[in-house]
Amino acid sequence: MTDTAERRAKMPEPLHGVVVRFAGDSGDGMQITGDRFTSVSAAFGNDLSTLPDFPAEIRAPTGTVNGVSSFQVHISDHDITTPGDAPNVLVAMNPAALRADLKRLTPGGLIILNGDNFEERDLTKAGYAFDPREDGSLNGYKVVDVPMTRLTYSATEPLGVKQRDAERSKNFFALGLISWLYSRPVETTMAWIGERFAKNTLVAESNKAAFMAGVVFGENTELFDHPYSIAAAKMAPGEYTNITGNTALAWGVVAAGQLANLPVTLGSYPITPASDILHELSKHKNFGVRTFQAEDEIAAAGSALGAAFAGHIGVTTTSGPGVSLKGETISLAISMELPLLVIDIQRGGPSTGLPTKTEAADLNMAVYGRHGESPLPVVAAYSPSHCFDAAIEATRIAIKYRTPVILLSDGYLANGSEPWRIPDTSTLPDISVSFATEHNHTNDDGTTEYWPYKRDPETLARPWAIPGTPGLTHRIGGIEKSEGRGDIDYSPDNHSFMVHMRAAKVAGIAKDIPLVDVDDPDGADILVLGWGSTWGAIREAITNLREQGTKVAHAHLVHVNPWPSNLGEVVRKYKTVLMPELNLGQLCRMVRAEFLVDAKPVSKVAGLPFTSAELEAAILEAAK
Amino acid sequence: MTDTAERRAKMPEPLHGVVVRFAGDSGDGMQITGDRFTSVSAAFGNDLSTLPDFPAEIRAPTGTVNGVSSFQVHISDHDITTPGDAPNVLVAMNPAALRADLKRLTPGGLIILNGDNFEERDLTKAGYAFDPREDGSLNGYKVVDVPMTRLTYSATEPLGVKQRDAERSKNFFALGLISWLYSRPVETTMAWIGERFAKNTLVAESNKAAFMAGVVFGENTELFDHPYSIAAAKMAPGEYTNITGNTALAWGVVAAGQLANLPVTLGSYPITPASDILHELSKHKNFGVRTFQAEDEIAAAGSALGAAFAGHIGVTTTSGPGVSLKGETISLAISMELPLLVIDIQRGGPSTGLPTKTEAADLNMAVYGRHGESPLPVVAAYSPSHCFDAAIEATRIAIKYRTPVILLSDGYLANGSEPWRIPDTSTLPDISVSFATEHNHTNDDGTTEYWPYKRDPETLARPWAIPGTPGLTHRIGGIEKSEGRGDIDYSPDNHSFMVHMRAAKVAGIAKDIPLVDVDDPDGADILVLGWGSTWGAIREAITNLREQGTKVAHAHLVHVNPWPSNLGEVVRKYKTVLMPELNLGQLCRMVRAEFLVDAKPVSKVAGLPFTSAELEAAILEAAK
Amino acid sequence: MSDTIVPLTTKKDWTSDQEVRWCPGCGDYGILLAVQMLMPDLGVAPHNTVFVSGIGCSSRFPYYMNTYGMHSIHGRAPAIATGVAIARPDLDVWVITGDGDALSIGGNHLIHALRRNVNLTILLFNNRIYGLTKGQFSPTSELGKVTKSTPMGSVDPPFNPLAVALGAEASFVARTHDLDRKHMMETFRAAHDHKGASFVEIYQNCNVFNDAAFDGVTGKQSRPSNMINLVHGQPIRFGPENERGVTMGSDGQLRLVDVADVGEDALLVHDAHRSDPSLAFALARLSHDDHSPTPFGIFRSVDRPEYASSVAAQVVQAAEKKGPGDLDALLRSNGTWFVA
Amino acid sequence: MSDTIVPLTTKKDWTSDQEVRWCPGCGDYGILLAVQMLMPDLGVAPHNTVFVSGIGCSSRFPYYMNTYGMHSIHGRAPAIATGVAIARPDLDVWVITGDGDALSIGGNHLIHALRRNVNLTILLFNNRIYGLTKGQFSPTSELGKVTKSTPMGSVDPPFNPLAVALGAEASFVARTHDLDRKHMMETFRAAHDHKGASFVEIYQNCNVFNDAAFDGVTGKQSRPSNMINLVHGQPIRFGPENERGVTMGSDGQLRLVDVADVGEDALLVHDAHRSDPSLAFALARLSHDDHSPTPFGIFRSVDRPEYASSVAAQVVQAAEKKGPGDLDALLRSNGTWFVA
Ligand SMILES: Cc1ncc(C[n+]2csc(CCOP(=O)(O)OP(=O)(O)O)c2C)c(N)n1
Ligand SMILES: Cc1ncc(C[n+]2csc(CCOP(=O)(O)OP(=O)(O)O)c2C)c(N)n1
Ligand code: SF4
Ligand code: SF4
Ligand SMILES: [Mg+2]
Ligand SMILES: [Mg+2]
Repeated sequence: MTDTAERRAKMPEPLHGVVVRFAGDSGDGMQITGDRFTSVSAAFGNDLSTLPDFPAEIRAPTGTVNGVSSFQVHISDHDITTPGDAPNVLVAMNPAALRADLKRLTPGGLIILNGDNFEERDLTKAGYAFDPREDGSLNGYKVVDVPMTRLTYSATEPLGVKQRDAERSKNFFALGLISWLYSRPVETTMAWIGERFAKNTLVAESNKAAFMAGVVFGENTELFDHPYSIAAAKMAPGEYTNITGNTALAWGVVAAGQLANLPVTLGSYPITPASDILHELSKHKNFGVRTFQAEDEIAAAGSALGAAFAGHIGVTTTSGPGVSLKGETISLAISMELPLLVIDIQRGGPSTGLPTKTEAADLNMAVYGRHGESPLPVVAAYSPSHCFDAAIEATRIAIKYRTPVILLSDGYLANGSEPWRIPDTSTLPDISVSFATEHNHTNDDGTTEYWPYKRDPETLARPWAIPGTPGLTHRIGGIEKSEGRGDIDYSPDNHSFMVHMRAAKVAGIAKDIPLVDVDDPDGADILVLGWGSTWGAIREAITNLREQGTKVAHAHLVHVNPWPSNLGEVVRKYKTVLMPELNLGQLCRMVRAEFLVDAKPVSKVAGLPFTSAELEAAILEAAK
Repeated sequence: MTDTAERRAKMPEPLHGVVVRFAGDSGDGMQITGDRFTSVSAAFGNDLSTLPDFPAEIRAPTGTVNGVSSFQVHISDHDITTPGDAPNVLVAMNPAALRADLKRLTPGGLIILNGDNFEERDLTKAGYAFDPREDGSLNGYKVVDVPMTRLTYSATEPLGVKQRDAERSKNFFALGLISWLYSRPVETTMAWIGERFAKNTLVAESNKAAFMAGVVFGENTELFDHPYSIAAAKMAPGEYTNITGNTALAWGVVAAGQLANLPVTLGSYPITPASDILHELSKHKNFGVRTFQAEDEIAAAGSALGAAFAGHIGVTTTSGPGVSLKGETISLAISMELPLLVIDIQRGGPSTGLPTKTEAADLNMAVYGRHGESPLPVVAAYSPSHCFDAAIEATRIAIKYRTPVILLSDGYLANGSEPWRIPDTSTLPDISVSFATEHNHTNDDGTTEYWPYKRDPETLARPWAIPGTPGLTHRIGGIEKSEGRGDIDYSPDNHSFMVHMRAAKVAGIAKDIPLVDVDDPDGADILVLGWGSTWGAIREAITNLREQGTKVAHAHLVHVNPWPSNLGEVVRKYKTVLMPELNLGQLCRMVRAEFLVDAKPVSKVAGLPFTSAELEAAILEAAK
Repeated sequence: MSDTIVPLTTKKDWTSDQEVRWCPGCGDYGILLAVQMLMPDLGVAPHNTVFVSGIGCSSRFPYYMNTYGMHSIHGRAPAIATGVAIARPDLDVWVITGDGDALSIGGNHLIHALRRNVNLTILLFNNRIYGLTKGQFSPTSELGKVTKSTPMGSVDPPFNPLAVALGAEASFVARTHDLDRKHMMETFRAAHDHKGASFVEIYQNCNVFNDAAFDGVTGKQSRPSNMINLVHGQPIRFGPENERGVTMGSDGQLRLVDVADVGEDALLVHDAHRSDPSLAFALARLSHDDHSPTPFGIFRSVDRPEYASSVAAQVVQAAEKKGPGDLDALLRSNGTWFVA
Repeated sequence: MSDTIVPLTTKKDWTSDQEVRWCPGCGDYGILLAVQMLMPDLGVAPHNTVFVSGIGCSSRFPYYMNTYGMHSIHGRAPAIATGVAIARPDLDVWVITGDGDALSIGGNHLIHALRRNVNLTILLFNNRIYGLTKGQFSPTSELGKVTKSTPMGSVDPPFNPLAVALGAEASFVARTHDLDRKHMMETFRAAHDHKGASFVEIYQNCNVFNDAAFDGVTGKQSRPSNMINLVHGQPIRFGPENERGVTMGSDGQLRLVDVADVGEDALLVHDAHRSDPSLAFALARLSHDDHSPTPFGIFRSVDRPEYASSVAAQVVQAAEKKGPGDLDALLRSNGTWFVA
């Protein structure tokens, strides 16, 4: 494979990594541009992490700050776990993009603008009284002002492309320029453009021309005295794909069906940021997956529960507001002791809150948000690719213990992506369970019966007898029922027994999950105890701090209820326990209550993930 | 006032108190019998506490154990707070009643049964293979077998009452007998019967005849060698009424409207055991109370919230399953910062659970049961009559702080009754608030505006500007909004500010509630920290223990979120903190998390309130 | 999963061991009996039958049937049953619900199940009251009704359940009542045999909280004059001597007439199979009170695609087009690269 | 509480300071303009007007009106607005909702608000798609529609919103579309003036996710032949030369005819005020697709008791009967005794 940069006199300067943010109008194709830069870097062998940043759900007028759509990608020659705290490079296709994202840029960072979009009109739309290029607001940054639109016109004109069509190619010019700047292989992208726009050759040609124009512009202008290169990262050998959390989660559900050897029925009502899971799963009917877009969240959960009663893996996907509506149905599933996988892609709350922004404040609801004593297991994914494993684990628990399980992800994991080493599917766990096929109780007179609440002494799970099985007809419901026979039973002792039994069943799952392991190479006094999407920022912060010689330990919970049985031991071992959460300290309160240790919350509720810098500061502060 | 007993040679033997349980078929009129015995005892000046025990919601065949309806009343010559752990007297109108309630009776207790209902047929219906009167199962009890039916026939026959009608008078025979046995005034009951059945004189006469027959039977038979008397209790002087929790709660809501000088709009969907509040409030439209029976709980909460936006006190009443459904609407109220009173009459859960049985396991849901960071105040009533004050206090907080408030009661308080000294209404708090009437913000250019989220620096509450007010038009909603102007605002800093602001507003209410006071006359090491309906049993247990010389302190929380500001200080003062709850230790976890004290739960989840004996045992155990 | 040999069953095979717990005299007993007597004739097996109910007196029904059953939560039965049907089109799924369960809290799930035409047999026990919660008005209670929650009389005008169903695209709509076992059995059989969602309103007497609610129509003396029996393809006639009938005017208004006045040919001929639901709707609106001529029987029964089978068909079709799911291929479907 | 002097207002008085944020070309702009232009003519004041919406693109509407407004939660606007109306019958309450908001998650609240006849003016923006969540099918999307959630085509048959409303006892039902401001304003005015719940379906174009959904009816070339304008008391005619009409057969079936064939007198005369909703229902079912003759205008407008005023009336009546509430008396109403 040849590389444009190599052919050049100007040798690229090697970097360990760079964070590039593509920003433009919703219509400017920034997501596809970022995606492409990501893929080519992935294929090239860099480690990477991405974070798309959409405007809020409603469309905003073009050219305005509210209409800005961005895509941030962090590529590196070593192991990374976040899309980067602050971009080193900002590609701004218009003044609004500059205005929206400038504050994020690292001091002295590089700004590449499309100068053709800085007309009076554009500036006013963006809310600029003066041209930021002239009024000194860009002082302290390296600014490269490129007439991208005009250069795209001239590059595509020979092909007979009309200017207004050419407009749509200018993002490829930007991609070309950045590809040159970071010495990305050109051919793969050219080939990709060909396939992607195969349906319309003129568009394909136009995009290719714009892309090459960008590359050539980089080569020839003196604006940059040389390109850069980021070597491939040392990653475990294997086949990789770049995956977002929602895709990984959907695939995990498909995989769970295969591994359990059961059909999947998804009941879902669309809601940001969970809708994509419904979209993805609806593409995989050939796996026996049925997707049902219900009339509301209650019906979504209800239909999934009905499917579970009928012998399917019942799944329902939603976000916070939806879980608030499903509580009564989940409580029914707890009482009937049927499997139900409830997936909550958390977003900013309360109420409608910040639909497109991330938060992790649904934990309290997941653990406590139903009437009566309604215990259920809660599993949390910690990275985009981990959503795949988390979906399988949550399903395993649900069908083995005949219980609803809440799986927590969030907007950051849902839309963020990272390279994922594709697992050897033969190594994935067998999570199959068996249905009841015959009577499980013998009366004194020797006659036999099916008792729907006669439990497995090991798991305390009740049998799962599905309709269609001769001889096992039975009735279940939400009224308290007698242990064993499962008949309606209001008696005090039985209710007390059942309440404790349901609690014991869920608590007992702790025996069936791995111990939490602590990363503590050099015997620290401080433990950072995390859960969910804070993992990436915690990893990065800890790596940085250790390089600076700070001792700090890290443990991360995938099972947030029940906990690994060694958690108490772990937290008691440390002088200081810090718990970063994208909420006001929800898990922290649970840990304090259980172990009476003075765990300290580190909270962020700004609709954004933690930056590693924020966590480093918090840890150093605590280390004082 | 003359008294039958006094006229008799046999002088009544004075007792300090007695617990009588009237048990019979749903159709036997046990509730009215118990009610009447209660009223006459109340009027007589005893302290008392009652507990009706209905069959589960669905009707059961007559004569079966499932069809038994009971009414337990505890009357005493001193201050009491529970209906009594175990009855001293069981009036059983049929074998099913005997079978259902025998186990509750104190050893050596008195059983009065209607022998006419112990035919073969009746016994089988009740599930007795043999006649319990003969097979020795009643050994150890004092059994008085009375042919009540036949005696009622002969008493009413002269009036020309048909036997099948006379059937319906036999509960009055039982009432007469018990009235004699405990020297209750006869005239008042005779008079009451006259009024109560004024519409149908024959029925009235028949009941009177049956009642007198019971009295006379007591006087003349040698079955009892003498009657008993329970002197009036020393109660604070004043005018008293006997009140159930649900009535007190409904009246409290009416009072709150008067004290706030605002109309009340109740949006409710019927559900046991909360329906009676809807029924009661629907009778008081002349107080400007509007009652709306909505299509479901979500609409019930929504309509109440709409009414609040329009300037009414918005109230919604329900039980656990209903609160599980209202979560999303409550979260909207939190975001819009509008007053909303959510009343949860707790029952056994999860799911449909035990609709007619009591439990207090909705606390977690009340505090944590919504998506996102959704803090709200929670108030809990501790006795039937306290429901009146609790409703006023919950309303005060809701309208002053512009927040939804959850008021917790339970099935035990709802249907239980006690004497209530009617308050001098002029001493009730003024809880009125004022609506915004003019612009509250001045811009730099001197122009003024109305800012819906510009807060009162004291309470942090936002202004309440109601439709119809000229110049104050504004829009609010569930999306995050900017402090001050209240415009949609997704920005990180504003969201973070608002999340903390909403939390601070609720936490700040602690400044506006009384400190929790501790009843600790003799410097105990053990603190019993309670909330809700456990109060009565705790009081009784503590009184008994102190009489036996055990030192124990008691504190009881009315405000379960936020807590009185001295709670930490209080719990840290004691070596042992015991927390009795009708759940698995929900408040206990919160206290442990907040103060890191090793508070110990005392749990009961049997659909029944604590008995004082259970608590005495738990306290003594802890005292070891 | 389900065996295909259909055993010959008797009523006993369909009766569970649970003691029936409705008030003595409740109309629910008659309905239960009708269903238990009908089942053996349907050529289905108890273990391939599922009864799903919500909450209410009527919703206790599944406990008494010796089939698979779920006594779920208030109003949600149609949604839960939809999940059962989607997962297992091979099963016979029945929904038992009340006027509050189906039309108050459950209204949304009901209309959507009907719109989708999910293969459910829905029996609505309409007693025009909330029975289980001891007597509040329901969405089918008459205006002005005095109940525990409406001491001054209800200000809520009632729904017409059949009109709601027809407005929601129901493909099978019928009405029967708890006093006529034969008519119930015929109606339930037709509802069961219909492929798609079948909606049956059953006038059911709650003798404790709303006694005699339907006497004006189904009572002994009212029946002859006030019950109109709809028969597909037959002119609509009723009355003690069958002397009265129904006509449709060119102004689009149905009228009750004396056959003698207009002649047999002028009468409206019932057409239950018409794709346009308007005629069925008009018939459903014929009576506006509890004591005027009211149609019974099958108002509408038309074929349209059944939902669960359409869902299943796409699963098959997808497998045919893409081949059975291949997990390894799926995980590689977004492009991959190798690290050596 | 609200002052009675109605200020003369202009469009400006009804326009808030918020930047309107719909996609360029969205049909919502035209509807907003129609409402803002109409309000000054209604003789009401902005501060006595409340707009309540759910969630969806359409539900952003209240932010743009300079009135009291609530952008509530998905599907619940009719319930919340009912509370506003019950508390304050003096206010003008509007509900803004979408096809998903009103007919999917909010279906139950909608039909109950219509049944009760609460004084709400309900505008349903029907774009036959979920706009805000970026393009899933809705309960009004056509069968077989390919969307993000239905790659193989939807198997859900759609609701007919007017049929749903009529099945739910709606007293005012109308249809208009986003391209005809004059017609929208007339329709909204009639809806506003109607005392009770008024339901207006607005064909609204979502040019981003479901562009041209209604072209077959409201498009320039289709209009003449496919838009039927309903006028109370007038024979129903349509077509480029008004040459076509509608008749009702004695079999209870509406038919599209050439006036020449049947003669003017045979035509069905529109009667919007008829208490029986059957005719309006039949007209609502006239077209079953997006490219055949479809009626617009007011299908039904009948007087029946308005809910909030009935509630208010009982409050007044109770006060008259029992006298104004006396708390001291209430606390003594269950019998009392004295302890000295
Ligand atoms: C979520 C929820 N809300 C309310 C209730 C209380 N509830 C149980 S049944 C019922 C209504 C019963 O009426 P209907 O559906 O007509 O059945 P019926 O008893 O008349 O047969 C109500 C309000 C409940 N169990 N769950
Ligand atoms: C409880 C809840 N469920 C789901 C959503 C996500 N959601 C927002 S709007 C919407 C549907 C929008 O469609 P429609 O009502 O037709 O309005 P439109 O955007 O088309 O105008 C959905 C599913 C939500 N905000 N809240
Ligand atoms: S309350 Fe009414 S409906 Fe319920 S069981 Fe009794 S009679 Fe039947
Ligand atoms: S998505 Fe559709 S409905 Fe929503 S604003 Fe854009 S064009 Fe309008
Ligand atoms: Mg009913
Ligand atoms: Mg829409």
